[in-house]
Amino acid sequence: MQTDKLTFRTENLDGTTVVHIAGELDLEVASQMRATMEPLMELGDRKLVLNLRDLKYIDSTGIGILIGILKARHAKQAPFAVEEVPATIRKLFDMTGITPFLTAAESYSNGSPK
Amino acid sequence: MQTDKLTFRTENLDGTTVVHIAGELDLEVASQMRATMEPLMELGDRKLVLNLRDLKYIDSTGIGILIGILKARHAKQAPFAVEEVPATIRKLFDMTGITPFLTAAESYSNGSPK
Amino acid sequence: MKNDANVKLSVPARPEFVDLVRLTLYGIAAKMNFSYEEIEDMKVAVSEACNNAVLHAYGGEENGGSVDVRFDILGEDELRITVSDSGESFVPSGDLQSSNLLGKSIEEIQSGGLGLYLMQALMDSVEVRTQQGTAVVMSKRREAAGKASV
Amino acid sequence: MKNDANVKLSVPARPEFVDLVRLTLYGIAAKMNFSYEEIEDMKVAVSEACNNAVLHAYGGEENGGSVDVRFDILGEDELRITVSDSGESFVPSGDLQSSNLLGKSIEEIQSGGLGLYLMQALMDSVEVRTQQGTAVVMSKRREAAGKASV
Ligand SMILES: Nc1ncnc2c1ncn2[C@@H]1O[C@H](COP(=O)(O)OP(=O)(O)O)[C@@H](O)[C@H]1O
Ligand SMILES: Nc1ncnc2c1ncn2[C@@H]1O[C@H](COP(=O)(O)OP(=O)(O)O)[C@@H](O)[C@H]1O
Repeated sequence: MQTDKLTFRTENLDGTTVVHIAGELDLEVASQMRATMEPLMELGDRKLVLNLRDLKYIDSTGIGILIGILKARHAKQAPFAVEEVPATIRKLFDMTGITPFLTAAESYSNGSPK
Repeated sequence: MQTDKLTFRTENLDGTTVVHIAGELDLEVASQMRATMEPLMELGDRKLVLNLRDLKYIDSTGIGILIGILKARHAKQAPFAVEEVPATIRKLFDMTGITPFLTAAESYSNGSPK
Repeated sequence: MKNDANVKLSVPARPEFVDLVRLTLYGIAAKMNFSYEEIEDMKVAVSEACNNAVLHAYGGEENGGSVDVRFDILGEDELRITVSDSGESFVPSGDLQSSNLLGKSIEEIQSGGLGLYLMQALMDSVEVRTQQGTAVVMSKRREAAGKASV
Repeated sequence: MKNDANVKLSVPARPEFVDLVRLTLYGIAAKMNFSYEEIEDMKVAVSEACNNAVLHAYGGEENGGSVDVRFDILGEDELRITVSDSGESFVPSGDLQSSNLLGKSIEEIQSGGLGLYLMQALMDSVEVRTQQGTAVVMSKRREAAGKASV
């Protein structure tokens, strides 16, 4: 099995954890994604940001994981955002209706490095 | 049908015609290759060089076309060479035994532009 | 493509083979000159159908079941894709629209249930046939093709 | 790959579909972590078998025949590929070695006749079965796999 299908790089900034996700987020790597995010979701006093610039593919499996994170962070009253969403993925976020739940927070991290 | 599978760029230098072949040379594009080469093979007073730097794939169909060109040029006593052969393609040339027929001429065009 | 043609691909009903279906779809759709965006749409739709076969058809067990995908190239511009399994059948809900998140509060939204909705949003047509397993038949025409004939 | 698994691909016996077989092969071999060079070798071998089915099995006519390719993933390291057609059979010549150009003069060499020779040179094993058409069964093990077990 290929090991480089989905890769994570975590950056700890002042009060914010940015997770750069690269590759394809599909059913095959769903449990890998959940396992990586689980401990980070617990940190209620830090802002959690997913940088999706290098995400090439997502489907409803991946969107379901994002919904799970959204709800967990909401329950904790802890900030969560996505940033640098590629156009094809943005389209799926819009279609499914997840965009409004992500945008409020997203605007706040617009100044992130390109 | 994709139109960019195999592309040709012809360069006319002093006494030499260099044809840069890019893409995949397989059964699907064999007749396209033959049609492109036919008129150039006729020019017995010019050296004919195929630059294979951007050739990604070749199989026995393509090697068969090269043998055809080799024999036609030999019959005309007209010079023919290939240059910048990628390693994977070189391996197939060596296996099939076409290399010695191409190398004599090839050395002569080593100084060609990169 | 000169004539109508079809390509058939059968893979084990396991998560790690769904991307192979996407790759083959890519190869066919690129051959037909579908645009990048159209290809991405089809990739997601087809993956959703395959995911469903992997997750739901065979009870989530790795029991040797397969997912069969048939690509029908219809004329110059239309691709029809049939994803079938021979697992458990189901009765598709009529109301797919309500499965998206639009207009819901964060307390109401749930992960899951978006697959069939997305297939319908991304393809021109989607039909679910359930008899001896499930077959999802979906098709898409090239946009540029439609435009050219105006 | 956890278990043995197989993938089946069927394409029309037409030249423009052979690269689709290469693409699917690439997807499977990359999943199995074959090296770039090994994948290139297999691409050529499989294409030669497909070319033969396209050119020879159905008399070169586009009569709706298909080329069926079966990929068997055997354990972690071995890929067995079977390319079959249901066209005319043939009796493979025993002496493939003489089909290459080595040691010949330019007057002696001919284009053609290199396909089976290349399959054998590029794969670990090749077997030709002829009954109701032709089936070429070829297999390759990952080199790194062999090395690791030393
Ligand atoms: N191929 C299938 N075999 C059996 N049941 C299926 C199949 N496809 C879909 N279903 C059923 O339809 C439901 C809705 O599917 P879908 O909209 O894709 O969302 P999800 O898969 O996230 O539940 C599934 O939960 C499942 O019960
Ligand atoms: N699938 C096939 N069906 C019928 N005949 C075949 C098939 N494969 C090979 N052959 C026969 O074997 C011969 C040798 O094949 P090969 O070594 O690949 O060279 P080439 O295809 O260039 O002739 C072919 O010319 C053909 O007569």
